Amino acid sequence: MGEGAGPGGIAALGLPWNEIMPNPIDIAAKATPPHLANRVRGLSDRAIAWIFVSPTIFLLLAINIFPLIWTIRLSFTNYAANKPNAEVKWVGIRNYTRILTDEDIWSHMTTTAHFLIWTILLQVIIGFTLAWLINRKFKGNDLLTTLIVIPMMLSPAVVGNFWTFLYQPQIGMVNYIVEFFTGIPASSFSMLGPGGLAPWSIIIVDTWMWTPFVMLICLAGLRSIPDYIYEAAEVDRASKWRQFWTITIPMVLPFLMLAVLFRGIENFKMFDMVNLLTGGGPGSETLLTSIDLKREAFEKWRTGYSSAYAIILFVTIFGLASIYVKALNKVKER
Amino acid sequence: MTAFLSGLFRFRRGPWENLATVLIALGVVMLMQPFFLWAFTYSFFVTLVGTVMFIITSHFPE
Amino acid sequence: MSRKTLAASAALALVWGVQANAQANELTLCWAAWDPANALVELSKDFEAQSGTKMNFEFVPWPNFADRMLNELNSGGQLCDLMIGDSQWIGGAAENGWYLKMNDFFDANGISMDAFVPATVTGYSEWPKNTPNYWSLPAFGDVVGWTYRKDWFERPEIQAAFKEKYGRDLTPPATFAELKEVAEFFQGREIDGKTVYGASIYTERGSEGITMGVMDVLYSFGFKYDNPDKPYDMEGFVNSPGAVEGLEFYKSLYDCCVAPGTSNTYMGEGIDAYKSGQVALQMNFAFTWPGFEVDPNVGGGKTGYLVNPAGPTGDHFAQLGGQGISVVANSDNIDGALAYIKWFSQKDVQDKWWSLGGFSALRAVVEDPGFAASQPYAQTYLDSMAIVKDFWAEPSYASLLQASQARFHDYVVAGNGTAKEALDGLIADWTEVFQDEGKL
Amino acid sequence: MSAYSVTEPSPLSKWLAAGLVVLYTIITLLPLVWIISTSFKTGPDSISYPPKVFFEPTLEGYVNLFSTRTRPAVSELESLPPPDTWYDEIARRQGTIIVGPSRFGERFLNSVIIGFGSTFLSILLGTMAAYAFSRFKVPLKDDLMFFILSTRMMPPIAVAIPIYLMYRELGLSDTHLGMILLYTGVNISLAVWLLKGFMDEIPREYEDAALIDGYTRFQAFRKVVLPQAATGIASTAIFCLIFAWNEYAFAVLLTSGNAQTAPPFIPTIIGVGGQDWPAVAAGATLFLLPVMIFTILLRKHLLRGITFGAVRK
Amino acid sequence: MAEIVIRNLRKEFGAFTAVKGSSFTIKDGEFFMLLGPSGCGKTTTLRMIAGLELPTSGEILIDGEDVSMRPASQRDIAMVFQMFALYPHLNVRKNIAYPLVSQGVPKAQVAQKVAEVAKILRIDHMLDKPVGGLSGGDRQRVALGRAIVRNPKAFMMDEPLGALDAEFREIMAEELRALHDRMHATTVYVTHDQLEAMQMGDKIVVMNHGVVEQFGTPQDIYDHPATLFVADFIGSPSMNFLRFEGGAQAGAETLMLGDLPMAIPRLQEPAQGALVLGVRPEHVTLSDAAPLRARIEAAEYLGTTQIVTLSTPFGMVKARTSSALSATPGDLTGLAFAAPRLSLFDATTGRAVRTAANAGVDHG
Repeated sequence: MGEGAGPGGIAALGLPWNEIMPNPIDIAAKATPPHLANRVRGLSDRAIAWIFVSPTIFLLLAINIFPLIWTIRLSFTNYAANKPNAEVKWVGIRNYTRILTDEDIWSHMTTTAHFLIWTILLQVIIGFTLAWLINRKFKGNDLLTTLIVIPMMLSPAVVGNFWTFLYQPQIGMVNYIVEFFTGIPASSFSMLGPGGLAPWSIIIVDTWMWTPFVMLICLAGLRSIPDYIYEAAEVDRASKWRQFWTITIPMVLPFLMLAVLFRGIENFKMFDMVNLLTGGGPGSETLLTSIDLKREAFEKWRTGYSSAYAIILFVTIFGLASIYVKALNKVKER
Repeated sequence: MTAFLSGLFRFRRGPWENLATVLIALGVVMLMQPFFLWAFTYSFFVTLVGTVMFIITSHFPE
Repeated sequence: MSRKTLAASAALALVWGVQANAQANELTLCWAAWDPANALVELSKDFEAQSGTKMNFEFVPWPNFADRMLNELNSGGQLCDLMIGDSQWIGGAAENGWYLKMNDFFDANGISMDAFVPATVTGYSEWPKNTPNYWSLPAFGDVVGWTYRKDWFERPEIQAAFKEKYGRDLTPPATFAELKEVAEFFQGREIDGKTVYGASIYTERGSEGITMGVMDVLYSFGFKYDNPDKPYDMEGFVNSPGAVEGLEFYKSLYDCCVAPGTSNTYMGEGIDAYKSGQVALQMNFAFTWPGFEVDPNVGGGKTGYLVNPAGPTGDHFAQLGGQGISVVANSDNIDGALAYIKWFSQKDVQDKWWSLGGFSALRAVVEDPGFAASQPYAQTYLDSMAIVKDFWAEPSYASLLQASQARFHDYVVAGNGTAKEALDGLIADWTEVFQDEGKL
Repeated sequence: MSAYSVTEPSPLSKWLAAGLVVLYTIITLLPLVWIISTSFKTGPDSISYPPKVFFEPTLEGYVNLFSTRTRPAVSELESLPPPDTWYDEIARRQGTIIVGPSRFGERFLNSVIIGFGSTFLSILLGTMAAYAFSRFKVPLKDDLMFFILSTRMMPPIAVAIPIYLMYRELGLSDTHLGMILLYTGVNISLAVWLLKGFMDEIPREYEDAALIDGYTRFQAFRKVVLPQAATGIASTAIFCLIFAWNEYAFAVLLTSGNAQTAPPFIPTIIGVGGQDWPAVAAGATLFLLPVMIFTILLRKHLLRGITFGAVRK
Repeated sequence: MAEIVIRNLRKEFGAFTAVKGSSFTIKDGEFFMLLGPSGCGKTTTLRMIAGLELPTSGEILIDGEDVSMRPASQRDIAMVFQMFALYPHLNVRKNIAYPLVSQGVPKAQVAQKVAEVAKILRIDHMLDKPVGGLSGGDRQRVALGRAIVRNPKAFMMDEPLGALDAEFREIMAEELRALHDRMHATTVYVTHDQLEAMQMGDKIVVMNHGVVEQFGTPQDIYDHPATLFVADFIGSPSMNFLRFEGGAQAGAETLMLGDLPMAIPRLQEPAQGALVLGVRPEHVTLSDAAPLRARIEAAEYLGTTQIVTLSTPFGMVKARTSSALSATPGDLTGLAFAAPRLSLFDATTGRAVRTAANAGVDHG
């Protein structure tokens, strides 16, 4: 290392060293013989930054962006992947107008909205309540938290499949438990059958799986409120009720927002669990857009059309994601 | 309100971002509401505008 | 037998074996993951021993079978050399060049399609239908039929109760009207301390379940896919008064006589419902039958087998299942694959195939005098195969199937609209598909 | 009363809270318990009507999971010599004979290879990128970070078609490498975000000291930063693994014989005649075990992972 | 405004006893300091007065009313926390208004009160700002505003200046005192900084290890520390201790420090055995003629004064002298003490021996 070349040396000159020299290492390199400089410098920071970042960027370009652009291009054509020899025609925005005026797809969107609203609502209410209870820090809360989050770690596909079994009225568990507690005969209703229960069945499974997620985020939010804030409110003569509504809730709100957006995005593209649980039935009562899209793309092979469909979903999710990142940064600032 | 407007005219990030956020949210609601087909039809356009606006305006100065 | 086998293997080694060895001495066979596939693995050990070819198997579970395999074929993948693909795929496979056309190979090796049960040849091998263009060798014959609880039917107290109620003896139903009567009779009945139900029928939404079930009934009620004289002309055929009646019948059967919650039933759920003693009657493909014979609960003579009942006008059809075995055009071991097919087409191999639980379509096997007695279900299988019809096998069959899945499920299970509306809607959907395809 | 303070809930409310949470835990674990108990049932017990709560446990499900069996005719079965292993005996009891191993082991191994492979790659690339984002001036840093995270939100189906076509061209379809790259592409965003958070918390002074001591940037990264970020790396790895372990949509579309993972396989285990629920349950149980162990190990880091590192500990 | 009486207050956290039976009285309108090193129990005492912790035993009376077991919200006190404890999601106005709104005060009145308080604290221009971006001093003012807006019976302040940097601390200390002088609100103030306590407090309680060591005015405590701990803790540099063996009867006015006679305030009780003579540095004069010999070890220049460190047969002694006086290390000199200002401690108990000087001082 060259004499007086480190930050201390520059500071001794009375100069703001970072202004004139971006990096002490560069200085070190300049002040030392070349062979030594190489040892110290290795590569310039800029080069290292590029070497470190570029594989990630490259991978993302290859796996995410390039296919996305391809999808956008296909969405303006009538391409069908199962007919490699057919002529590919440019159809302008016809695919988009066809989708956006299709009443069936509109009703699938409504189905999706129903699923979204209820799962989010239930997960937020149950998740927050659980977090609030666990935050009482009773003995063993750590163990219980760990147990509660297990459903979240399971494979949605395996879960969806197994729940069809649990929902079976004659041989499944759910109906018998209901019978045990309410006396309603197990065989008198069917969670996945007609009669309007099926949309609730998928909501129940999703809530079962993902409430722990919302709970964890709420717990993070609750734990981010320092004790002294509550002490201050106590001294300020706020009742417990008022403390809850004017302190706990507003301060957890950014975290809740995060949970809501993330679950919204995830459930908007929900595919595996519902596909294996109901396949969209009965009728089209649980046909979420992502299942519809998968069928258009990989069963009917209307590639161009389904690309447009995918882009519509993607833009929606991307929009939500940008709000999400904004919220995330806000939470980060806390 | 006036601060919001002047923020818009001076290309400040905050109000523009909020506007974009509102557009995105509006687009999502339009996409999924069960009442008007026309709203469903134009939802994509609204979301797209909101999203593009968000990307652009996040580069405005604070 | 062993001498024959030796001779055959020597011949094979001479004709293809050498070449196959020179290329890749391996073959991959793709099929659905189910009972018969396990039997085929067993059977193929003989082929491996004779030809020295190593057999690999790729079995995809039924719910993903079409997805996965059509994906593979579409993408020009080289995973499969041999494909036992669903009968519906033939159209697409032929038109998109996925399968190797077999006519020349059959001619060269003296394999005659007349040697196979005619329905299976039409169903599994021909495209366009009813023309001598063969894309596969019938491999596994299958058909929708019914099983019933013979042990329950034979109980005196149940027989008495039935006679009292309907004024006739409790016999296995021969018409759909009788079937519904029997199903209604059992619905909610207490047997051995358990409430049991009438029938298990196909209602699955996700893949092809409810279409298979509805079609199985509709054919016998006078449903036709299109005008025999004018292809793709569906008005008045798909929604003929008979078809409407048939669909209404299916819904009434669903409403009156199935176990609660069986709103998403296909092969597996049907098996579960039947084996667990929930239902007296069960609609299912014949491939499930060997399983019932050895089941601790319903095996050992407790189960009877029924040909699909006849319709009100005496029309009598059943929905075809099953598959032919084809050679994937993209395979890098076509010769090896053809060798396998040649081996598979032999009488003694087919005999063994049947004995292992594979439903042979070779007439020499099924028309053998001893065949009917070889298994309790053998005669039923044989009778059923004589009356089969199949769903569209068009290249766009998936779109057609999805439309029928949605329409049927929406009417039968979700209870929306009327049968006429459902069938009218189906014509509209199908017309759109054919228009997109340029066939209308 | 002696330990009273405003922020300390009263014992009564603690008991009440504990009671409610225990109740929820029991309810939420019931389906899980049912799955595990089903894996120890026999086929008929698993679909018994009405369902059985008490049953005689058997390893049938596990034997069926790991074997392929055929069912010979009863006469042939009776002519066979008695079974010589315990699993043969279990198979024989069901009227079947084992003809070979099943594909489950293979699929499980695929899950392990692909899961751990993509996790390793995600961490490798993620640490590097996170370090660069944390320490250097990268042009358009915020945009890149946003871009990286937004890719995570992408619905798989939006890119599935081109990826499918692309993989077909490149021969990556149904290969381990293809799946590893794909999952890495999805996971890397989480890895970068999480790891950047961890690295931001490591004081720069350590590295500066190392640089002054004559280390190169790269050495400083390897010998100073990496060891300090170890817990962060561990928790990130676990989150990446859980995703790759459970992923279904891409696995269904892009894999079959060679590189298929367990999630698309387990739901469709078909026994001899119908869905073999005990085997499915056994598969689900075995598949769940690693994740359950990890859940217990990583419980301290759960919060960071699910908020993309926004929450500090 | 109110008088606060503490009687035998005790607080245990499990096996650890944080406060061991304190008693003192805070008079109405007093600016009262709780002083001591960290962990001495002063904050716990304050939190018990505020109602944030409940005592294990003992009594707290506010305005004659026993409130020991009531929660904070029923005590009508206000508190300023060390970290200010502002509500981060509310702006300045809402933070200040919070206690009023909590009590259901009508809106118009809230607005008026907030404006009033903001004016007093000179934060009226930033009422609509979020609290997140404020400087430490402004946060402190907001916290104060929130405390005074309600006219509580008493203020609790838990090291309110602790989070500020040195410069701000000075300014805020003056402001706080000025505010108190105007409002005359009973204030209990916790600090570990003895200068702050001396500068601001009307009365000081010095605590150590959960025990009240001394209770009195700043002057009393400085001049006549009741214990060795207080003597050492208060003052900078702290009091010099000359340790010796000896004894004297009640009424004695001199004491033998070794073989040197030393004038002291008249003893009111006998002292015997190991004793400590305490003398503040400013009461030490360097005089070549004095009999107590010492050698100059070091001199620390402080502007107008200097601190001279000397070694004596009884240990090191620091003297605060005029910096005009030259002090060369190594020189020998003599030391004289201002007799009326001397303290005498019993080295074994640590307590001050009662003399004419400290007779009026409460010994805790």
